[in-house]
Amino acid sequence: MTAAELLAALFPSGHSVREEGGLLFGTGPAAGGEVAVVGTSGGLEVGVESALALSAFVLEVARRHPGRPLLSLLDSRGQRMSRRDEILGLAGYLAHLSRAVEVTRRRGHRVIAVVYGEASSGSALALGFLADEVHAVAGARISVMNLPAMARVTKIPLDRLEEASRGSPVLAPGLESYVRLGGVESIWQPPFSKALAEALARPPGPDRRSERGQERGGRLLALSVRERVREGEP
Amino acid sequence: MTGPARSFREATARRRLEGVLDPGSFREILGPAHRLTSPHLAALDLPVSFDDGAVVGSGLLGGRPVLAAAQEGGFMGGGVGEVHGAKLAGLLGLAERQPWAGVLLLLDSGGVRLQEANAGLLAVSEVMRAVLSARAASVPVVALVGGGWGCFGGMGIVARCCDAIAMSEEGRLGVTGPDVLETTKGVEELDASDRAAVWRTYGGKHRYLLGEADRLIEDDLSAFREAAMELLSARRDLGLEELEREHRHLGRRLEEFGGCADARDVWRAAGVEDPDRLPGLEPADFRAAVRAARRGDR
Amino acid sequence: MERLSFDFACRGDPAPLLAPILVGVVASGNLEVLVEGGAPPGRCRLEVLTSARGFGEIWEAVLRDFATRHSLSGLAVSVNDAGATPAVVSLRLDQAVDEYLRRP
Amino acid sequence: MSRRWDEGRRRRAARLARAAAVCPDKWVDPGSATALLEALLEPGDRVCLEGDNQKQADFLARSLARVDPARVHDLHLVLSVLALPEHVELFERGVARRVDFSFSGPQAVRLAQLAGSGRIEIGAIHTYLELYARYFVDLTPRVALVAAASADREGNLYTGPNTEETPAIVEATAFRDGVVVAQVNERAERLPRVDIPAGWVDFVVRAPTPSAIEPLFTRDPAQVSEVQVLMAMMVIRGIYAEYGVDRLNHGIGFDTAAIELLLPTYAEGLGLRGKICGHWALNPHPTLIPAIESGFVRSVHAFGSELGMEAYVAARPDVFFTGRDGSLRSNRAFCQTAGHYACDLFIGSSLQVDLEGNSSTATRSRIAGFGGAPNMGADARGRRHASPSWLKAGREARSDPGAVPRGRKLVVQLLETFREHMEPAFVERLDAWDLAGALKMELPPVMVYGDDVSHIVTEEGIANLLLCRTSEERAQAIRGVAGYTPVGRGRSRAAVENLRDRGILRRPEDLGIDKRLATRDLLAARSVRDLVRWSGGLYDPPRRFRNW
Repeated sequence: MTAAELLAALFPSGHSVREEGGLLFGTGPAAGGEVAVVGTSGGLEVGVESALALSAFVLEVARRHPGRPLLSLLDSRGQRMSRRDEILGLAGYLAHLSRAVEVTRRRGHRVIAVVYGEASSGSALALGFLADEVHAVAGARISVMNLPAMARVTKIPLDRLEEASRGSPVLAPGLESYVRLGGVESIWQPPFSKALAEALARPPGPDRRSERGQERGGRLLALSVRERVREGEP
Repeated sequence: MTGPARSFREATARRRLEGVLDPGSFREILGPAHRLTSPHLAALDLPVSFDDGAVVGSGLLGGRPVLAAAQEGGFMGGGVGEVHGAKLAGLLGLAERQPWAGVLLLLDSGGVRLQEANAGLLAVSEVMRAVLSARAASVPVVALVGGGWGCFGGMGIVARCCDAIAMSEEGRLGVTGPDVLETTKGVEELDASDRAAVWRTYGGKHRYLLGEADRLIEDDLSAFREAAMELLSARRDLGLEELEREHRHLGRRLEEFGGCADARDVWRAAGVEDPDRLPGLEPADFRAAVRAARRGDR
Repeated sequence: MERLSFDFACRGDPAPLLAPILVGVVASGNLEVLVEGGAPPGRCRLEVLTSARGFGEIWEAVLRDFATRHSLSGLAVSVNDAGATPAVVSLRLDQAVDEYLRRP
Repeated sequence: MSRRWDEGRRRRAARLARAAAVCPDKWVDPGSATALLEALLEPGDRVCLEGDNQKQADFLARSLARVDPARVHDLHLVLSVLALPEHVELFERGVARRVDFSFSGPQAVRLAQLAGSGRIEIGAIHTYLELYARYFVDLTPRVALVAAASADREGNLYTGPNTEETPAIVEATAFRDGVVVAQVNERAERLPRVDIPAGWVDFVVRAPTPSAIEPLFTRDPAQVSEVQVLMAMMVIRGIYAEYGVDRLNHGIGFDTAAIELLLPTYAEGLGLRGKICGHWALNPHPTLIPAIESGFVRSVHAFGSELGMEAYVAARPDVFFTGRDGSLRSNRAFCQTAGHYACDLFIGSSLQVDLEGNSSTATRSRIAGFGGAPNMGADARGRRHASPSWLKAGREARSDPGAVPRGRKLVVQLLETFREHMEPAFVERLDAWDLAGALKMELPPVMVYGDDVSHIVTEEGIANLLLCRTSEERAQAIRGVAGYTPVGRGRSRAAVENLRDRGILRRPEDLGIDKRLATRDLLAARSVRDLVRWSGGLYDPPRRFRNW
């Protein structure tokens, strides 16, 4: 699904979202008023400039439009991999974006993310996964790394990885895995405008992804370990 | 002369915690006897560790009660898996429940543990949110980076989400690590075996000069301990004004150094005389040499 | 991975029941050793999970010598091994027991 | 009928006449190097292509690999280290057919394959000294292709710190009517010093890139293990202190690096400064810096140099042999001689040791060769001067108190009982036998013969083979330090206890060593950065060894 198709489905009555060099900025109308839209398109790999531009938009929403919900739309293959980005401190730019989203949320903005293309690594962490709720549309792809590359890096034979990934949401790349692990709340069904309205209507809450992972049988330890540590169990 | 008495880099995660906290004060939470090993590694017929490479607990730092976590870089490169990440996130959750003086994160990690890829990515995300949540609850979170694996991938972002970072010159911080960069973009982008270039790009000195690391210290447990004590008192407000200030800082960095292809060019552009001598300087001399050029407190 | 279990008879008074100790790291060619009290008096239980298959006899010999060197009565020793040589295994076992018993 | 006595000179003149057509001047254009070699060489010629342990005449090797095999073929290559891909290429292209060498390093596997398929004839595998010796007897080169740092207009050569074996090769070639071609990194108006006079050199070519040199002797202290620290403690206490070893050579490896790094700490604590490790036949190991700085080391003569050590060596002329220009003067032939005759101890590691104490680095699929270790790791039967260490070892080795007194060199094998991946280091039968069988070699390639070995040190203890009186005793002593290997587990407990009572076998506790102290904290330097600090910033390590 392209950004334009998604936007048209989200905002059937029209929107003002611009797509510039793989970045999405703008607003669209929703039930309770305007929604700020920020995101990436075309699988954009997020480097220092894009991260700063995304942060600028998010901070602007927080400063100028108190309470306006933030919708982040994600199609990104990950962070941009280059020596220049690392020299300039990409970790800091992505962390800045993360903090911007977090502070916006804490100032009372609802934050919803929708993965409509790819999502991976650095950009997923900084933009998408910080939302109150992460949703996806059918056909979206979320992964850390494809299996052949994983086989090379881990030196585990590919056939063994393929076998292990069968039925294992922990290893198998793809959307279904993230749903089972609790990382993706739901896969939206059309009409998306309705799905968006419902998401915006729900009250915000703490990070419930490990609960979801437990309920859906994808992550059987994360929740209990987290809770036991939070209780300070010796 | 001899080397530093107690190297942070050489110590295991447990020894690092013992060396940074007040002697004998560390109390481990959910320790190794619980045998919370990774089922995902076992499924791949790989060795497991009783603590899954993450040691978490409480202790005293200069008499003040703190929480602390240390990643064991020796085990799976400090990679974050389901249990490992849940321990870190749980500790940060505990931070919000009592009046702790802060949380120390002794990070030593290549990022997501690939053998638990999806669960690892989510775990890193949960740790990130837990760091920001603790900070929002006014609990300072300080990252100490000086292990052999450095701090890469999502954990590099986590480190920069903290209030402050102390690094040794041997410490490294980044998102895409040198090996991944070389593998995906070719040796022309970065020769991972050229360690001088690797440290110029990711090392503590460069990070300090850019203002990303708040302290640049010796590879010594006592130095990390002192830095941690100071930085706990240097809490940063996680608010809009602070972020807007940071935004200007990051914007200026791109204007000033966006055209630099190598960290040496950054140093020169920042006004360092004779940048080639920076890598050879000891931390104290280095700090003095870059006092004027350092792109200040973020 | 291969799992090996041993249960040796040990002389001497049973070791005190103290907090468990973990020594070492599961890195290539290395291992971690967890020492806990609470095994039956007169016995020492050892559990090994190793990535190097087919060395059960060597493990038995190394662990038997270890049990002879120390009074391990009442101790449970658990090992996660990533292909350590007997030299490293012996060194780590000695460190772990030493640390368990010599705590303040 | 009068015989002509100057065939060699005539052939040399003919070669030079052919070459003059291509290169009228002593300085050769790099683009003409291959043409020069085609003009100089004749089929079947014996050619020495300088390939030292470190320095490589790589440009000339590349130029030789490009000659037309129709014109130049069936060469007999003599060189000490067959390390470059171009060396192997010469045989694959038929330019060369036969080789006499010493060490093959990175090409060990390809060499075994070529030898197995008959594409290469191996004359013999030598030790360094043997090979240099044969340059002066029956393997004298017709043409030598050597490498130097710089040359002046006349063709005087400056080798820089890596003189290595250039003098030996040029001496053998130039004084027996051979032709000497040198590649240099640069042409200089004035040389810092003359290492080879112009009169011995026929052609000089400036290589487009400097000759390759690898930092083969740099060991990062960060990689020294606790077990290696333990073994180093045993060596210092049980051998160096015991015999008062003051003149020695160390093989290369982390085991011996650990010893070097323990001198300023552990040995200092035992009060051994001034008593042990004063004089060395050794490359400038960076790990020796702390021992030099703390006053252990009085002199070092070097086989070759080491990258990054230039400024440090130049600043320590009281320790190292240096030229008037201040830089190191190394000489592999002399240093090998020094190691053989003037050192009381050699210590090195090995891959395999059998029950007679024979050691080998050969495996079935590799022809690694010998290098210089056997020159050092052999009793010098021609030695006549005495030293306390040599006399004591001799006394221990003598079973008949009435025999004529003579000394013994200490030859120590230092190795862990298991290598990586649980490969046992102690074996009933060396893999060298299989290699010899597969390649129809006349001898299995043994690095150090058992009857030359005085001690074997493992993490289990020290076996003093000098004190063993029968082959059965020797075998039990070796089993006694072989730990949990099949060889070790085949020991007789009673026999081993008896050997221990007699001091033939000594465990760490017998030496008064507390194993718990065997940690990396004992190392004088734990990183390359520490070495730089010890050197006062003079050591400039290659980039790959840095983490700053």
